Amino acid sequence: MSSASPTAGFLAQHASILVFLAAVVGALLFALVLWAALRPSRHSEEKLTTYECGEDPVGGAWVQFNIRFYVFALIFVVFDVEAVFLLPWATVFREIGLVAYLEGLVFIAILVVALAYVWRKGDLAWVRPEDQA
Amino acid sequence: MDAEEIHHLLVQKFGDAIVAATLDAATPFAVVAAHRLLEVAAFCKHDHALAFDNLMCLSGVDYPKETPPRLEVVYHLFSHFHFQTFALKVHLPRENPSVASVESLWGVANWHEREAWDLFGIVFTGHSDLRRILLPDDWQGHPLRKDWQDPDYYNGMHVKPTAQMMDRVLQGERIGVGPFDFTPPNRDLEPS
Amino acid sequence: MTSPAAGWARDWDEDGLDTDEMVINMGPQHPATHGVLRLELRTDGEVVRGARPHIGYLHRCFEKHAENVDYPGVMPYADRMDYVASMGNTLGFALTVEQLMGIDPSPYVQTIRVLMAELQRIASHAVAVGTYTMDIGAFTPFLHLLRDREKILDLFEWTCGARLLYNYNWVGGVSHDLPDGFIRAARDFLREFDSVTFPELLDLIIHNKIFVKRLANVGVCAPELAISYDLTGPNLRGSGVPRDLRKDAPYSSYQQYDFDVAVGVGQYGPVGSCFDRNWVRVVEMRESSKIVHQALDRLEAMEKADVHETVPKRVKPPKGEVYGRSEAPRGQLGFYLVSDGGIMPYRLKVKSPCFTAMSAFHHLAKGMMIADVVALIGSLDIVLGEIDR
Amino acid sequence: MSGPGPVRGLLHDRFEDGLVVASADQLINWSRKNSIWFMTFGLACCAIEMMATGASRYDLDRFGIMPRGTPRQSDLMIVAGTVTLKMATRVKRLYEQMAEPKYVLSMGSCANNGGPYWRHGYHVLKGVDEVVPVDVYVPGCPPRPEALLYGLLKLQEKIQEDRVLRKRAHTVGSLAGATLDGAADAPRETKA
Repeated sequence: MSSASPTAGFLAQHASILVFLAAVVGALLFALVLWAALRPSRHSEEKLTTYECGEDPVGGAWVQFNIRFYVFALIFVVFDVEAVFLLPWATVFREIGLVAYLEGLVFIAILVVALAYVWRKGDLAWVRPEDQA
Repeated sequence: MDAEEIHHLLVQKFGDAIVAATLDAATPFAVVAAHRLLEVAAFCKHDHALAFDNLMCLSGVDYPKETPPRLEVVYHLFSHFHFQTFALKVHLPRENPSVASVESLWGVANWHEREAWDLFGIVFTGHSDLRRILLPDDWQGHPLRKDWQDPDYYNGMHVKPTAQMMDRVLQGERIGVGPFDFTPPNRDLEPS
Repeated sequence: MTSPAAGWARDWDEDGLDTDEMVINMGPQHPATHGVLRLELRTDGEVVRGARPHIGYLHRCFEKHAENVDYPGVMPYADRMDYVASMGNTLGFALTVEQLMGIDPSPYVQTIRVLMAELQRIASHAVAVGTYTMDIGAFTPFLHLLRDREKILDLFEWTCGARLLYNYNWVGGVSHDLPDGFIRAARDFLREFDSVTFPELLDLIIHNKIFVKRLANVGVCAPELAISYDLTGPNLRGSGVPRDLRKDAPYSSYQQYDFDVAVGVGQYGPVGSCFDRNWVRVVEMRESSKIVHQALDRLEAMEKADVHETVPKRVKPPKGEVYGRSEAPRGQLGFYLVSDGGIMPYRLKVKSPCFTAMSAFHHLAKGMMIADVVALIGSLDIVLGEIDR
Repeated sequence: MSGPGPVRGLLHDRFEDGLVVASADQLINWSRKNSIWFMTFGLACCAIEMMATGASRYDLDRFGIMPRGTPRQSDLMIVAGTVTLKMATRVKRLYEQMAEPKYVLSMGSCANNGGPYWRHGYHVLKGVDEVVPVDVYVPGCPPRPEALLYGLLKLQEKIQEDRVLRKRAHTVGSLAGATLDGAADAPRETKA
């Protein structure tokens, strides 16, 4: 790392990312604001009714869903977080030597065991066979 | 087996329940007493010689001018096994007609009977879910009866045919006489 | 197969937690319901516990019109019942009235009627399979099949001036004779259909792995259920019952043509699945092209006759009643005609094959997933104009 | 359910005529004109012709016209087919649920005025303009794909003429909510 004050190099290194972010946010805001100003809006209660193919919705949507859908969400979060940890590791694992590489593999192995457990327990089936009948 | 044998078999089994029959018509049929219909239909289905396992068509027909005025329900039966067809008819009075439902014998009768109830007003006793099938649920009257009059409005919309352009002109309405406004629909009126 | 973990002790009993069922409307305006059909689905998560079809959104009072319009006037309304295959409707109605009046059209007219009915069957099945693949998710077959269907519509338009609703079959004859050069144009279409379109359709869509796996054991309909609910046509033949009116009770000289009846064999799963019904429709397209080939040969051998020869000046059938049946592309179309000797039918009841197919819907849809309900509707190939009449 | 309110928008209907505003209007209208998304609202035979128009021979995509499933994402409602009385309330609700600016194209003589079902159709709505304000009527039964394309081009001309930023003197039809307040409930008479 250069001996100059850390902030000088910092901005230079990350200038491209900042410009990119600014461009993206700018374009987005420009588009939204322009159309918010231009589009006509016309309020009517019937427009706010829920669209259900032209029919009156029967019963509410806030119902007690089957519990296994919640289990699905948990499984997704687990493997999503795993991906978050693996990405920075994957970008630098060549420089950080063999030990770090093996640690990464151990991390993955643990999660493979978790996947096998969930698979065997049958929580991955979207529709349980006994519900099908 | 052709129509005569089927008719003979039915008369032999049910005697007076078979009121009349016309066997020389393009599609021969036998008229059955309304209160004994379910037995005759069950016999037609389960008997091995007849084996009418398929109800092709169930239709209501309105005869106001016959003496006595009647509503008819016609069952066209078909047998996949013997590949033969026959028709049963039932005569019903025009005021609150009702007959036993044959839904237990042929599943398709459920919808056919709902349609006969919807368009003719024939009540099928023992039907699992007798609702209107084609018309909206809050519709008054049974349109396919011969004495049906179109209502003027159905919740705010014209039912009777609206006046034709011709009639409105004859009543003095000025249609298509001009002066016509040629400016495109929304250009400003002052010369810009 | 039961889930392997079934044996493990479950700490909580999944069924102990009561789950509510949600009522979803697959309503009149829905891309997958092939028209204005409303399905009230009671679903538990993804599985449909109960389905209640609501029809009547396109009830156009055909039977009331039939009682107030004379016989030739009823023909355009018959066209508009099953608007995807209108040649089939008008042929059925014309045959019914001819049976009552005892008219027997000339062999030339009968051959033209068979030719037109079979071309219409190819066009109708092309729309059926095209929209079905679009329901399942593949968009390009829809474009290919509709492009080929346009060629058939050109032939119809050349003959009788209309693309979709033709008023072509009159009582006792047909409205226009075939223009000269029609036979050569029809042969060109058939050559291209047999050599390119049909093999392509079979390889790319019907035996396509995704298509097979998606449909193989979905919506299985047992033959007894099919007969009890009076499914007819491709829906019945898909369940393995070889019943085809063109073979069993030939009308309009169908007995002179040799073609075989396509019956579902369930090569990828149980007989009577969505795949079988669709497969029967596709094989029927090839059978129809075989019939058209023979009809064209027969027409070339025949010398031209006047198509209005047996068309009566005033259609007044004698007093009486008749139930005429014919094999429309969607199934067995029945016309129960009661005549009181006047120029207007006294009562005309239409038994529509899609109406009865739809009446079996709540049986077939129980226990299905919502996505498979869409596959089931497509495989029954319903047209709402015919259901609601 | 109270009727739709007045049309409001930040820059909408604010400016006097001028070069900048007029060219801005042209740009906005040009972009709206070439990206009409119609709601797949096939009712009857016209739906099959609408499908054929959308397919490869009479392609709609070259005009930027693309089918959408829900009213939320569509600007145009093509009423293709016979509107029955049971369906009419749904048509009204679907029209209300569409986002502004919204247009209606009535395809086929059934949607225009009841068509062949006008005289004896007790369940047929005599013209969709009894429930929704219509911008373009396409005659025919069913109209040929070329006729539908011509109707869509006419609609594009109408959109091109719209006044988005410029003050709106008086306009007719349902252009971008241009209908005067409350007219959507009684679309028959369009006030001068």
